Amino acid sequence: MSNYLILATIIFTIGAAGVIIRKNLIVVFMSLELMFNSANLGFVAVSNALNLVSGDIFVIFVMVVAAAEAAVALGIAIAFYREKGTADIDEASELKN
Amino acid sequence: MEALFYIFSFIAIFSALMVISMKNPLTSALYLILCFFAFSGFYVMLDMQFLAVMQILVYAGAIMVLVVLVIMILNISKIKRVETDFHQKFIGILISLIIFVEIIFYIINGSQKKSTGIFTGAVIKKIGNTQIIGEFLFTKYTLSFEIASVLLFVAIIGAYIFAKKKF
Amino acid sequence: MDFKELITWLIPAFPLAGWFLWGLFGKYFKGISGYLASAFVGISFILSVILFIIVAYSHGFTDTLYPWIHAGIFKAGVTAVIDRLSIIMLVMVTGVSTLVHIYSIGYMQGDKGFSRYFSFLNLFVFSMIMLVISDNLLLLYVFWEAVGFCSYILIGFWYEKKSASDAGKKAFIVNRIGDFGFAVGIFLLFLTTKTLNYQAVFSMIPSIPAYTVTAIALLLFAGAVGKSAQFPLHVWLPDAMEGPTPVSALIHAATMVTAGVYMVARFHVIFSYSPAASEVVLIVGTFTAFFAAFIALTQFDIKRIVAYSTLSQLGYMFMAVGIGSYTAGIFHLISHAIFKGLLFLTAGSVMHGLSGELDLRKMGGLYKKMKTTAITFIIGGLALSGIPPFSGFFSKDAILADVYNKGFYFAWAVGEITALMTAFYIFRLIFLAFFSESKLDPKLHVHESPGIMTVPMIILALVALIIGFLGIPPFNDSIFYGFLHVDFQNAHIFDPIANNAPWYFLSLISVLMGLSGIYIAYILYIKKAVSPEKIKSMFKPVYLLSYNKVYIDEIYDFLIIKPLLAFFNFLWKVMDVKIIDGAVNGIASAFAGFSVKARKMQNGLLMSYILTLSVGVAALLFYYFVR
Amino acid sequence: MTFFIRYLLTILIFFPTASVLLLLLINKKNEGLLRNLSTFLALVEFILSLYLFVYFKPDTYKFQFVEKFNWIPSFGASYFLGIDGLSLFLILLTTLLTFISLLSSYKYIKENVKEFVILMLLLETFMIGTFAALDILLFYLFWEFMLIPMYFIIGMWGTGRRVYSAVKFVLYTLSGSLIMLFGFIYIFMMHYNQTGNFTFNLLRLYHTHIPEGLQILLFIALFLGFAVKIPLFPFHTWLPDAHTEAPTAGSVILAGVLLKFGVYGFFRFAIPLLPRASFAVAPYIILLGVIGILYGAFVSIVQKDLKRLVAFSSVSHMGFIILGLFAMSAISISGSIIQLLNHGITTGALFLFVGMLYERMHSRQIKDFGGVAKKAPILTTLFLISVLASVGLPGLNGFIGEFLILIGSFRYFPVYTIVATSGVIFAAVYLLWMFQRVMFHEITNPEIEKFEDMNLREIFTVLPLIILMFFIGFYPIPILDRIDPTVIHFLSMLHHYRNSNSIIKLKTGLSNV
Repeated sequence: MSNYLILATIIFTIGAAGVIIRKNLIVVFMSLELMFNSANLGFVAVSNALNLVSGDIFVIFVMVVAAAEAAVALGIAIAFYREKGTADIDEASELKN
Repeated sequence: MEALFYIFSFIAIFSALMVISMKNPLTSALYLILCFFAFSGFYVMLDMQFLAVMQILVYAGAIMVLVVLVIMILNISKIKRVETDFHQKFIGILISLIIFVEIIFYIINGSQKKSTGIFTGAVIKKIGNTQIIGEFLFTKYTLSFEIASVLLFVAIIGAYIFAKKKF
Repeated sequence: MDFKELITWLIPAFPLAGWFLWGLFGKYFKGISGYLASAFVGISFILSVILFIIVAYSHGFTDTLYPWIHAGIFKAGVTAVIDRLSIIMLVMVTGVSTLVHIYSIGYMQGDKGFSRYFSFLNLFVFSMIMLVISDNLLLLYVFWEAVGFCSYILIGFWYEKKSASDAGKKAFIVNRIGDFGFAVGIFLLFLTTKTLNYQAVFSMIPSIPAYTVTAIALLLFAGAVGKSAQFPLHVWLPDAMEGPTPVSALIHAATMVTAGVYMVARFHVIFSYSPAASEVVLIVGTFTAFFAAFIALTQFDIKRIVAYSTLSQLGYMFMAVGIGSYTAGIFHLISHAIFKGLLFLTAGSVMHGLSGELDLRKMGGLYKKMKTTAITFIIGGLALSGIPPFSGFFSKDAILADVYNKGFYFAWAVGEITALMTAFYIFRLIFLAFFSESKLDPKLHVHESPGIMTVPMIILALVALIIGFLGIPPFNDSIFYGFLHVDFQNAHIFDPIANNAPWYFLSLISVLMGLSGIYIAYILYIKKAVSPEKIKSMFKPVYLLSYNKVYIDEIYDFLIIKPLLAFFNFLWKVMDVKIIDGAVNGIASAFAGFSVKARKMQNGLLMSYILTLSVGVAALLFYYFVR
Repeated sequence: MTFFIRYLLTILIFFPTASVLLLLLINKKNEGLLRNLSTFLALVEFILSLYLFVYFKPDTYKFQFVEKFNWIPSFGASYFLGIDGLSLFLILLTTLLTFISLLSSYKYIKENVKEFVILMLLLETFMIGTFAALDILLFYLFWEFMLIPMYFIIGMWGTGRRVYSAVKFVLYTLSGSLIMLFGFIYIFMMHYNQTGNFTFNLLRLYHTHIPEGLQILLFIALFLGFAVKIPLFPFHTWLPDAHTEAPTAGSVILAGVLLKFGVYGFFRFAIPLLPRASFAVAPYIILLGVIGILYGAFVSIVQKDLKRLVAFSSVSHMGFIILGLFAMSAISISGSIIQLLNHGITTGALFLFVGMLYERMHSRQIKDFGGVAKKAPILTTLFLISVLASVGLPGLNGFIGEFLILIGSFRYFPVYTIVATSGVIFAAVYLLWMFQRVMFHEITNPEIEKFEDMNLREIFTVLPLIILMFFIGFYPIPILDRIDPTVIHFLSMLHHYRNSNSIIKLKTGLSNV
């Protein structure tokens, strides 16, 4: 099991690094998906080791949320691009004012 | 089995790294799809074929298609490149590494729980993982299931409103 | 409720009803309210006389109307005590009040606050009656303050005049200072005896340590000092002359200011168990007697002269109660109430005749124009000077003789000198106002007062003429003494050390002092053998000191009022606004400043948020790890 | 009828809320109807509250009109109401003052009438709820809710720097009460640790055993919440601002009822929950109270603004109440409770009069007045009565309270009591001086010539208060009788702890924390 967990951690870290260092909205979004997936992997692995299925059920819900999130996030991305003409998330500084 | 795990691991890690390091988002997206395939391989190895299928259908099929579509619509490869300064890259990687080390520490130091469930690999294989998940979803987790569907519905409307030309 | 108790409560009930009626429906009564008010007080007077007869032929009693307060162990009821002391006071108060009420009808004729005036005058009579008959210290304190309030409102009756409303306020506040001591005395008394009822308190006094009794007595005496305008709280009384003259006659001569004396006499048990406190009473009384007479020597305002003489006479009364001659003190209180009331009423009549003129330097020769007033004034003056057979002679002499016989020779000497000064200043007033050549404004139409004013004056003059005979045979064998002494048997100390001088000798000295005072005034102001101006310049500093009332008001203003006001302003402007509120607002603005700094962190860049988020995650994980 | 009596408290609490629902239906433009109806409903509420007085049994210390329902059973919160002698009269005061302040606002409030009357009635619900609640959580809920309508009343209908004042008021009280909430929850948790039951029931929390050092810390926490409300000396600076800027009705409610909650909190919560600490810190709190008495009086003397003067006089009067409460003798506590009512009545009346002067002259500066007595004899007379009640003239209500407080406190704190007594002198100074400058003298300001005397509505506004002043002054027995059992019981809960009253205990207690 710990192999799977270490693998999940690696993927998670890569995803996190991507979220932090990339500025392209789409890539940030994809990095987030990576992190989701690593978490899913962790759930499934633990669930398997403990002979449970609740982890697997949870993964399904995560997928649902991810799908919903994808729909909304990409909608936002389109709107954002239309507004700013770029995908650089540093341009999204409305919160400051 | 072991060998298969390592191969898939390599594919997953490699493609993940490529996702975050490719300049062109389209390339990143393709590598991400590869990564998802590797993940579905893991699910198969963990006796969850249903999840593996779902992984490919939902992630690789639906979400990534959507992403690629958006990239195409926006024609992102042509627009101005956005670069991250070194400063931020350095800090990002450092923090990621710290988090990584910490999580690994937990995994190694954590005591493993005794398995308490009844769904061993043999049981799952006997009943079939799809049936087990289905039974759970429609008995114990019915409410969550319904809420999830509402959430999806809301997300559809939301996406439509966001992507509309004029608010 | 049997007959005498019914009467007891009816006596205050009538003035109280009067207060309500004229106060609320004054404008419907118009001019009648004065007559009705007089009638109400008159009924109280008649009832008092009936009660007096009942008590004189039986014995005193107490009666509770209703329980007033009880909280924990503290209980007080609205209870009256009727004994010989209170019934004498009651007859005096209601009698003088009736006359003053009748007089006021003439004096206040046409004033637009006519009903208001009688309303408050009735309230005063009610309060004073209750003060006299109250049976516990709390009730006494209540009406002690209530008469102070009436005094406040009546002094400031003509409220448009700044000086009048100032004087009213001053009276109230100075009285409050005295009452502060009084209140603390009550607290201390309650702490030691657990009760405020007179009889219960008195029965416990002998078992209380002497220093506690002294402390209680001195604190109670502080109240008396305020109310009876003794030095150093005397400053309000001369100013109180801003009020209508009948008010001065009733409140600031006959009744309210004597409440202090009454109170000391009422608490004779407490005072007689504390020689030290009694001596303080004696010293304050003696000093005030002399001091006030000294100021009165050079004043030109007739009401103020009479006011200072009131202070001086109150000083005599305190001398009496200070040495334990309570009957003599009360006797002088009664006779003083009569002749001083008379003097004020006649002074008011002079004012009335001269359209409000008070300055002696603008009078003279009034005798021919207002004979009744002049004669009654002279009777009052003679009584004040202690010339036999007028009442003042008997009462003042009783005091001075007792002072001498109990061995306080210095106080006696001061008293005799004061008697001389008293005779001088009152006859200076009489001569300047009524006899010397006229300095009146010729345009002024001088007229004698109407009958409704002169009749009370004549009645008072007659009473002043005859009441002194209650004091015969002299001193401790008199009718009055025999009647009242019953109430003072619990008094503890101060037996005469030796009867070392025969009464006729002492009386002779007093009479001589009085006559020589009159004679000096006669030389100076009628014969003009010596010009007053010459004497004035001879004793310039002393004259100025007396003329400026020993600068007491100025000293208080400079030493107390001004620094206090500055201090209060400092408290408000610096302490409150700057320091306390400044601290609060400072904390607020510190937060605001911090927030301005903290806002910089919110640069709106999503990347930096994510970065911060991940730092937080790392830190959190680290914390759990360390734990 | 029995049903009515049984649920009387609930009815009283929610009748104003129901009235609000009714008022919501009325058109905003219809201001006359809104005013009349709301005033009428407040009057009905007052009459309902009189039933409390009628059916209150004066010979028992137990809580009466008790209602108890589960509210959040999982952590022991319940809808638990009940009143004793203290809360009975405070509720009566609340309903009376709400009615009066609504009646007084006919002319003063010109805009947003609907919002105003609704907020006032909501405020009434919360105030009565706070007085009736015996469940700490319920109490806290009502306590905080009170701030909301008050904030809007000051902020929307105030004058001058009204928003500043409103925000200051809310922040001040809120920061105090958050610390207080912490204290409550700590006690709640201690009780849980000792008994294993979650309960917010006050009567059961009384039995929580808390070590002395901790008691002192918790007492400080509760103290901050209550002291700000009272307000005790260094925490008072919100009061002059809030009072000065609030509309008349706001000032009346603020002075008449809201300030009472601090004292009520001490009486109901802080002292019985933490008796040892109360005795240990009582001298210090009394010191603050006595400073407040003199300080309030001193600062009042030099005020130039009428309302600010009355506000500072509140600080002075509340000092007396604190002195009486913490002296912990039966007499002084009875006096404090009487004085609580008196302060509501008297200061309420004073604010009403200042409001009337302001309505006529549009100024609160003392120097703008002078000679009003000539033009408005009725106003002068009634104002004088209120001023004298505030001065503590015997025969009026203020005297009874002050005298009982002082004579009761003298036994335990003689020096403080003497100092406090001198405050009575200064009360006379500032109030009479103010009265003289406003009412007497010649008329100098030509605007005074147009001054109108009180109309019938205004007379009816203040008349109940004036009558109460005389009534309490001459015949306080009906009130004292009902307070007495409560006070005796209160002291009997505490009397074991009286001997632990010393400074040394405080020091050792703190070092043991």
